[in-house]
Amino acid sequence: MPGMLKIIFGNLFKKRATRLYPFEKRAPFENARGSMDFAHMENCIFCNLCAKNCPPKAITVDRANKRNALDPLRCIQCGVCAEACPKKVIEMRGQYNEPCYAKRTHVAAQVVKCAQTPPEQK
Amino acid sequence: MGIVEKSRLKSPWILHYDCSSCNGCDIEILACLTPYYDIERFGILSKGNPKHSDVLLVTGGVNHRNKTVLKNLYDQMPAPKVVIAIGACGSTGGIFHNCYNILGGADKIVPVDVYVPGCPPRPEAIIDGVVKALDKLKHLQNGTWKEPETGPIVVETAVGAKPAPAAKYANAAPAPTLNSQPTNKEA
Amino acid sequence: MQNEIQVNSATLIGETLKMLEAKMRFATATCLDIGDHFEIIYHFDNGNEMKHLRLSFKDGEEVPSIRALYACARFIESEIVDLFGVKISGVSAGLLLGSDSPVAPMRKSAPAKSEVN
Amino acid sequence: MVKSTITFGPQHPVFPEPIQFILKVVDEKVVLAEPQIGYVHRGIEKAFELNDPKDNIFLAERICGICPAPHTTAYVRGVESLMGIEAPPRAKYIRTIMNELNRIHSHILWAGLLGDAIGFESYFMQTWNYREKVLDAIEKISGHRVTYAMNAIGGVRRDMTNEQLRGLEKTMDYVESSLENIEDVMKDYTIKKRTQGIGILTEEEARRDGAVGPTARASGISQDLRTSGYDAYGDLKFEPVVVNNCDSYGRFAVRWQELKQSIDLIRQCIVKMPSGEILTKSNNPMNGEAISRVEAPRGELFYYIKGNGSKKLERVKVRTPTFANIIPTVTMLSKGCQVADVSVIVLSMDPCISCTER
Repeated sequence: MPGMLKIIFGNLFKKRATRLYPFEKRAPFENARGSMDFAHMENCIFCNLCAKNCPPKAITVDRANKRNALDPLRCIQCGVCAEACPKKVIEMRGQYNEPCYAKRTHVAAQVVKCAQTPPEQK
Repeated sequence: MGIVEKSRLKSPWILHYDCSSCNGCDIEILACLTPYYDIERFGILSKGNPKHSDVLLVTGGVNHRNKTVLKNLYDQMPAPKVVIAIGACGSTGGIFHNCYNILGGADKIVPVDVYVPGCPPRPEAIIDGVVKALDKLKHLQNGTWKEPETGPIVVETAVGAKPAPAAKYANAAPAPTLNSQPTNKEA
Repeated sequence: MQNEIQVNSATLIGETLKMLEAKMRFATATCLDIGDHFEIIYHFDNGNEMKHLRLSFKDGEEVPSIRALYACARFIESEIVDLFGVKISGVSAGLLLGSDSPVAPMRKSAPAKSEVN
Repeated sequence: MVKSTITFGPQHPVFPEPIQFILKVVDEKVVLAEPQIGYVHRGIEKAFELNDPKDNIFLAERICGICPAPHTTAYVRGVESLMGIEAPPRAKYIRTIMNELNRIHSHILWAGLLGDAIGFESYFMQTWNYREKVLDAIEKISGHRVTYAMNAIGGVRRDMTNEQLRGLEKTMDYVESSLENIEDVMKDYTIKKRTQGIGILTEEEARRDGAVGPTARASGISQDLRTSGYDAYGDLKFEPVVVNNCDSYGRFAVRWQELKQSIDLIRQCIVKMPSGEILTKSNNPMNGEAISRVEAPRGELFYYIKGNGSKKLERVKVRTPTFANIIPTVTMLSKGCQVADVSVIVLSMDPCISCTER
């Protein structure tokens, strides 16, 4: 009982334990594995190593159309694709993917364009 | 909006059912209740009784034995209800996609409103998911719900040009690269 | 493996009794599907070393149960019956699999689920 | 005497996981308990045979989300012994640290769940508060709170920096001092009333039913696989925790002392941490049979792995600690306990159903 009293009085004067999540967002730790991202898509050579090594088979590589697709709901954030990638196209971000209403795949495509035009965003 | 509708949004009660998850997601849901995340701040209470609950959290892929249990629980819940599939397995079957006893995600049995990605998702993501589900519930009650888009999100990178720096995916959080990320100095 | 003894359906109970007398703990049993026949390896442990009994039998042959000697064999044996569809006397299926699940899914001949769902 | 049947589960507020106990009850006394499992069965053992052995590490990790470290350690140790290679010393120490951190968070989690089942809500809140610090330490090292993905065949995937080691030492100091704060709970009258003499499993019964882990050690059986000295445990000094209470209180006490032991083991690892490589690469064929056993937080984890020289494994058998502990629990339940004590007794063996059914 005296031990518990110590905790009760301690809690009155200590900083609060709760992280006020939606209002105060905590930055992810260094090298945290939150989600994967085709960050440097311009370097991709479509070698299929990421898709081959992916344990849940969440990545599909379309070499003909120069497109990589990721099913973010199937991804388990293991980071194997980032390790396997010979051109370091894939990066692990600390930030996690946001919840969504519908299943949508993330497609990263290479398009040949004039160097000055900024890439189109949808 | 009547008082019942309003209170439902202000204090949703949650029912959690573990289909065949690995426990990771279940423990993260429990972690939401603890002082660190404390979802009771938002009036969200975890209840064991389906007849009192408004939100059903499903973790893990559905298997042949518990599909009837999940259907039963869903049917017992009172009418305006939302279902949240937690984690990779709850959404699609995840890493268990080639296990013989797994049918797939929870949407094979019950209609799923919100998918929370991650294996397992962090408690923050689960809170986000519940908030998103409540948003949908609000729109459903007001009759202003619009069906979400289902097509793929395409990000095009011009070869030879500099890539676009800011948010890459339309519905994703701003994407800081690993180098520019603020690191956490908390103990 | 080390400390391995080959047994058949007739000598299994006798060898298990020796293990019981030596105060060995029954760790688990592993069933293997080797093409033309099945094998069940019974693993025993006494804290320092493990001993194994390897039982070989044909498909369809009924093998004796060691539940009477080791009570903890109950779930282990019913799991084997469930997943491999072999016959162990006095053990019925239905521990892990539901009524709609595939039958004897761990056999090599059982169809492997390769499609991505 | 009217015998009535109560079904306990599969969806029950006390357990986060589905398990069903069919209880035969006379008045308030349980006379027979029959467990029903299979609600979480996925068929992972078959998937082990279909996948690439490297992918299987992530599959093994997801057999149980509470103890991913021992599962992957047991799997990669089995595959390593088939290949005839050994992890470098530094990798072994990192594995040991991850295993012990896993044990700390698992035991704190269990203590909180027990408090919740007893109705001691503030204890649940306090313990889980401390557990978050351990999870933060794990996330700093491995990059994720729950699934570490640290082990690889032949070593570990991530190295630990000196900074991380120092941070870990600080976390251990914090966890130790906070656990001392709530140690008085063990002497509390209500806790003793709810756990002492409840769920008795004598030493003889524990041997007969094949109990493992803290359940066996609380019944006076000195059985701890870490004494066999796998990974870095051979270099560390520790004694298995054994008590003779044979009841739920004994199992509480064993886990409480193991928490302190694990903190001590991590400190020893930090001091003795060798330098060098963290991964041995090898392309040897996987041939033959191997048995790999690891002491998980819940007890002995057993992997039987058979390879046939090809690129895929022929058979992987997993026997998890809870699977071995279910029969002892049935023995405890069938001794005439009260219906109100069922949840305490089932929780006292620390059930992990997703492990059990795979």
